[in-house]
Amino acid sequence: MIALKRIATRYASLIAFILVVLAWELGCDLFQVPTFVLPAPSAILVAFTTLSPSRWFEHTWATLEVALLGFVIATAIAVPLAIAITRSKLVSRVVMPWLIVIQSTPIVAIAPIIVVTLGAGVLPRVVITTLIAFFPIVISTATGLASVPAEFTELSRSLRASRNREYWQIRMPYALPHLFSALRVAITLAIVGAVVAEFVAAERGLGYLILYSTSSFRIAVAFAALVILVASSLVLYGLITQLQRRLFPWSEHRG
Amino acid sequence: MIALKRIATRYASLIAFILVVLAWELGCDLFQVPTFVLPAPSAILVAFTTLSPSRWFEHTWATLEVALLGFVIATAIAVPLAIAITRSKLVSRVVMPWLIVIQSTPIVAIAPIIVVTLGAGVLPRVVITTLIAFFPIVISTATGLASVPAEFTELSRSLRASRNREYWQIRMPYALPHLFSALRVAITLAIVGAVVAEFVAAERGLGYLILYSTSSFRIAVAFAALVILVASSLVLYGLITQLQRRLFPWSEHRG
Amino acid sequence: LDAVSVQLDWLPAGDKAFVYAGVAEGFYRDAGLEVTIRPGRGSADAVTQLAAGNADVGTAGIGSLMQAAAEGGVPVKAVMSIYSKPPDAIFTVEGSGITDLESAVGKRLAMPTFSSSNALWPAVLERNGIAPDSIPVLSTDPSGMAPLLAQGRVDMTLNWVTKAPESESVLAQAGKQLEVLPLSDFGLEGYGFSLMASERTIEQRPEVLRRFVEASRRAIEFSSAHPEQAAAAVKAAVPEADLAVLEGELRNSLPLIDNEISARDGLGAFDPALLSTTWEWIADSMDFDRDALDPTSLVDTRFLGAEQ
Amino acid sequence: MSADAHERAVITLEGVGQTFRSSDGSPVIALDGVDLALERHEFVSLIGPSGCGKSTILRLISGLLLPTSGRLSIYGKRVTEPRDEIGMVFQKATLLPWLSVADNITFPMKHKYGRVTAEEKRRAGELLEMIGLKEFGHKRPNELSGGMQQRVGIARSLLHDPDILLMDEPFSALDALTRDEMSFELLRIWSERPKTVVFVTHSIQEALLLSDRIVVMSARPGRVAEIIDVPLARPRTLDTLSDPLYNQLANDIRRKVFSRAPLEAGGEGVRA
Amino acid sequence: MSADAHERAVITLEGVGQTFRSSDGSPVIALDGVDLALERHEFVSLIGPSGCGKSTILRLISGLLLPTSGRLSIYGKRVTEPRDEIGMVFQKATLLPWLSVADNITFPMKHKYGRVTAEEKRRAGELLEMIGLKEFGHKRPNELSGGMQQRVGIARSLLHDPDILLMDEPFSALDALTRDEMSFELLRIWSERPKTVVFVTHSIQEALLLSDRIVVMSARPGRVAEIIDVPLARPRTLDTLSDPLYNQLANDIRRKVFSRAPLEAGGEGVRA
Ligand SMILES: Nc1ncnc2c1ncn2[C@@H]1O[C@H](COP(=O)(O)OP(=O)(O)OP(=O)(O)O)[C@@H](O)[C@H]1O
Ligand SMILES: Nc1ncnc2c1ncn2[C@@H]1O[C@H](COP(=O)(O)OP(=O)(O)OP(=O)(O)O)[C@@H](O)[C@H]1O
Ligand SMILES: O=[N+]([O-])[O-]
Ligand SMILES: [Mg+2]
Ligand SMILES: [Mg+2]
Repeated sequence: MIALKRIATRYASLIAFILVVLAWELGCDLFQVPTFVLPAPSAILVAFTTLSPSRWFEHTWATLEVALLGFVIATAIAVPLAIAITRSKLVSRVVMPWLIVIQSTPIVAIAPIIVVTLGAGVLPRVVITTLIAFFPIVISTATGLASVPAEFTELSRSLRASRNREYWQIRMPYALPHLFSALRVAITLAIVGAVVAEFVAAERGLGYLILYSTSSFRIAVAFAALVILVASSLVLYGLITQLQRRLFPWSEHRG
Repeated sequence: MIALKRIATRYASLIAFILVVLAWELGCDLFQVPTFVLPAPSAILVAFTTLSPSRWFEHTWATLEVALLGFVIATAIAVPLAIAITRSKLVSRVVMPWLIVIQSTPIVAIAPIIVVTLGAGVLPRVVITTLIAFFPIVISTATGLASVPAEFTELSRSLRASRNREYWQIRMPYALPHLFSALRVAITLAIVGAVVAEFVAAERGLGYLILYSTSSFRIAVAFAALVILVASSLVLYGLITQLQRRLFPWSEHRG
Repeated sequence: LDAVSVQLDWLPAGDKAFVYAGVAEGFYRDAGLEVTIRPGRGSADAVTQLAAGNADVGTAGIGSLMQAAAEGGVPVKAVMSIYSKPPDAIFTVEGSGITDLESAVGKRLAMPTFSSSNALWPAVLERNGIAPDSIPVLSTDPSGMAPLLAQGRVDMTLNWVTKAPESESVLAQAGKQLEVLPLSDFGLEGYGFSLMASERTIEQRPEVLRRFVEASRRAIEFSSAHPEQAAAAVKAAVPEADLAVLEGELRNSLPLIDNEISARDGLGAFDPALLSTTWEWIADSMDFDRDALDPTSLVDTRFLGAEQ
Repeated sequence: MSADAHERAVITLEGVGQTFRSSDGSPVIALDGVDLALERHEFVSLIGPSGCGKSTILRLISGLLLPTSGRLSIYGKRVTEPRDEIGMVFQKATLLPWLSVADNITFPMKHKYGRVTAEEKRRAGELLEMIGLKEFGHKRPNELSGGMQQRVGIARSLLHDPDILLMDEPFSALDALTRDEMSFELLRIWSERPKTVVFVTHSIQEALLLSDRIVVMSARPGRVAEIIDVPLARPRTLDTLSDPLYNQLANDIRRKVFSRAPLEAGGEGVRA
Repeated sequence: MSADAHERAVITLEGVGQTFRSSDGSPVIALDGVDLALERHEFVSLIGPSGCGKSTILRLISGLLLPTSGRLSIYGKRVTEPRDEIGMVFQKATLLPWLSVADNITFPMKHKYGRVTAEEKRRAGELLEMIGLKEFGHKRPNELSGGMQQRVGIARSLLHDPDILLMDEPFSALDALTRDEMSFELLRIWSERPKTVVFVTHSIQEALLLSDRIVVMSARPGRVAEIIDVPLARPRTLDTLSDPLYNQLANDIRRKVFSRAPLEAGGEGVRA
């Protein structure tokens, strides 16, 4: 019994996954859900064969390239920004409102500007992805940086360390759990961002494929693309968790 | 000089705002930026007059209603979920992948399903908003809950308190800065979510207005709607910060 | 009054003015109908909403219905044609030197990422003996197209003639003049914008549907006779709309409704031959087998009334 | 210890060992074969070098940690989790920064039972007075000095009048005078409401003044080196401190403790 | 103090006061008119009741806190921010949980100069040995006992051989033996590389063994009650502990300290 329970725990997510897929398949069958509303898993599986593997790869890579670039740039911008904001009240006062402005601007609303100014290459899509992904990193990291116990910052001050070192050697390590939780949020946002960007301007990519397929009633293909998208998200999310575990084992649970 | 500097610091964000608007106006003038690319602030101001105040209010309230409902529901779901995830490895294993699945599913891709299943009222829009806003709350809160120093959880265990009390009296207060930083992210996401929902299905609201205006190339009206949207975001963001300051003054900077 | 919900294929605009005019002028009320209008997000969306039973009747391009049928079928039928000519057109600026497809070779074209026009484009080129890749194409958000043209970033856009007024106003701001080249000039034929109904409506409320179709026909005739009033009806329901643009859109759509074909067959009719041609264009451009379906099975003209 | 004593025992450790697996993979043997039996309402002190496992023993008794070998039981029942009747003063004060000092003192009731009675609030006020922080009830822990925080921790452990009280160097941050006051207060409370106390200290005099028995531990791996009975009469008062027996005992223990140490010194540390 | 002494002073406090504004709005007067002048390479101890402002004085000297009244200067210069030549042992150990013990010790160099030289690493090894934690260099702070953590904090402050050393109850969590060892080590280091030391302790004996002068403080608001010269010969060794003068001084100071206290006791706390 205990052994069984242990196996159940270890493979819980797999078991849950299988159960959901089964319920989905049976539900579609039982309630005769039409394919144009929700295709059954088997129909989605079949849909994978409608495109050649190399074409799937092409779409997937087009999206992942943008998502990863956007994610990296978002991180590269957000972390220094979070530092600047926690370091200076003035910067925080001036910059924060604009960050909120950017964050609460629906990208699709400014699509014409982006397309007209940045052209049609990979650039506008990366910009859109970056804009969508960066805000949670700024906020979480800033919160982590600001919640360092006073005793650690006093230690730093007593050593007359530069503020840079205070940030990199004390605040940053302390904020790491929060930075990483933000990175996990950001990677999923970057994927969604890349898809949204493809809605605005693209001729390939999973987002393009999804919209194209839905608009031509190939819902099963759209779902197949969605499956790849979601699987990529899960893998990247897992990679970030692994990275944290490897590089900063102490940052998973503090204390 | 010092007095001047103090004033500059206090009104920094206002000054920055005025400078940006001025630069924008002059830039549009100088570079002859056409209105259909980027309308000048003066053009946006004029655009406000194209609709009656009551119509503006109608659109604004339609969006805010959905955003606020979505935000509240997202919070009400996300916080217990974060607790469940930190409390049980099993729950975390089973639930987390699905949260990531939901989070990385581009809403536009499944919008037809949502609208088809939930009809055309306010419900599908609230659901979409909730789906967009809840994930960062789950992740940040879970991270905050998990980073409570061992000495505090030992205190709780030594008192044989129920796990509920451990969560509500120790972990939650400790995680508050992170919960609030997540709420700040979530409110902006809720606004964007409401707009996205209106892109998918709505007859009114600022998002609908933006879509309508951009698709008929009346960018200035779209920007006017955007201004209201962004201002609402800023106000709500500020309200959450104020709430935190009032209710939990110690949670702003720990230690 | 019988309640009828109408699913539009897109946001309120001049080309859909007749529905609003029908409400405002009381054509529907006179037919014993209480009509509610739902703006949509594209023909595919409208067809899906109808199929899912979220609306009783709707407007959409018949190409979408054909595609849906070819992909497995939806319980939706076209009950009345509105456009008997395709709306697709090339928009360019005066003086661009583009007057036909030959002179368009090597010029840059922007097209909306997700539009039914896109698939037709290569087929039109091929029929005119032009290699599809001889014209570089830029897919973009629809709202970016007119600005791109006005800025000279592209030389032409693929569009619907009904959308000309908006593009005109954008080009005017850049001091340019719009030139419209309908694709029908290059051999493109077929039905477009149509009135559709879900099979449930057809089966369960045929009488209501008949009255709706009849009232709609009157509304369309009214709108083509009184474009200003029809546009005003839209404006009354949708304050953010621009009256001049609405009227322009409506006027631009009239030749697609009122033409030699509708004169020949009568407004709303589906001529089986033209229906086949419509399907052949769709099938060729979307890589469907021409024999995959019988296009006449997608229309149900029983509701067109006495005139037919 | 007699079989009789063993029967009366409240807390028994039989061959208790604790090995930590450290982050670098190596095992750290903190305790090795510790045998100990504490009688009901006995006051026992633990002394021993830094790192010998005193805190670990308290954590084991409290049920926060389970021994990796041997058997630990309270009232004859094997300890598998924390128990209700235990009060604990941690080596670190661990006050909750978001609660006022007064709320920190009543926190155990709030946390255990969800509410604080008026009687408990009154008692918290008394304890605040006892620890000399009457005017500090509304302040936050981070506005207190180290010694003040430590005293709050003591008051917190006393509020719910536990049957077993585990105190880990509770007076280490206090000046001599406050330490004396707190010692006598502790003795008063203990005699008014008897409880079994395990008290960790580095001060032989403190251990002598307070305890019935003193457990002397040896350095890593921690073992019980010796158990010393304290034959000083109860109640112990200021007079005890000038009792020749008290001073003699202190010297004896000092000699024992220091004889096992590498450095030969003349007294309890610098306190010759 | 003579004018001469004042000239030689390294650290001078003139009428220094510190008032905290507490979260409930009320002011807490921690220090009030403190006058103090420390000479170059002098070893001075601060003793006084819990909460009298000892830690506050160290924080003021370190430049972490600026006095709300009066004037504090080091080498004649008013203190407005932390200075380079100061080493500090905090009352709480404040080790960085993500660094190993060895890295915590070299952290000041890493933090101040961005790098740790081989020589400093070697010295960290020596200090690890001195504090008796040779095998613990690779472990994390949370795997150490309270006393072990405290010793790491001491080692950390000694690594960069500061000119001024501020130590806040550095030995409070140590057993008598380790305390002795650490005291003599500190004296050795101080005589080899002279420095000005301000040492907070609750132990009169410790203060006597180590210091040139002892500053006795009175309770809130903290003031200097008395400054006592320690005429014991240097170097102080184990023999000092059995010097009759040492015991006599201890008794004298005890009497002075306790005479100002509400509770009359016979010795330094329970240590009669
Ligand atoms: N979580 C842990 N992981 C690894 N080793 C640990 C852990 N906790 C304690 N130890 C080790 O166990 C031993 C005993 O620690 P403990 O805290 O019980 O000592 P102590 O007697 O209380 O010392 P002190 O007087 O310094 O507080 C030490 O060697 C310590 O390094
Ligand atoms: N941040 C602060 N805010 C408000 N009051 C404070 C703060 N820090 C210290 N105090 C007050 O200042 C007084 C002196 O504190 P300090 O820590 O200097 O005492 P101490 O002599 O070091 O005591 P101990 O021996 O207990 O460590 C105390 O009354 C304390 O409550
Ligand atoms: O803000 N975060 O808790 O990540
Ligand atoms: Mg300990
Ligand atoms: Mg102190």
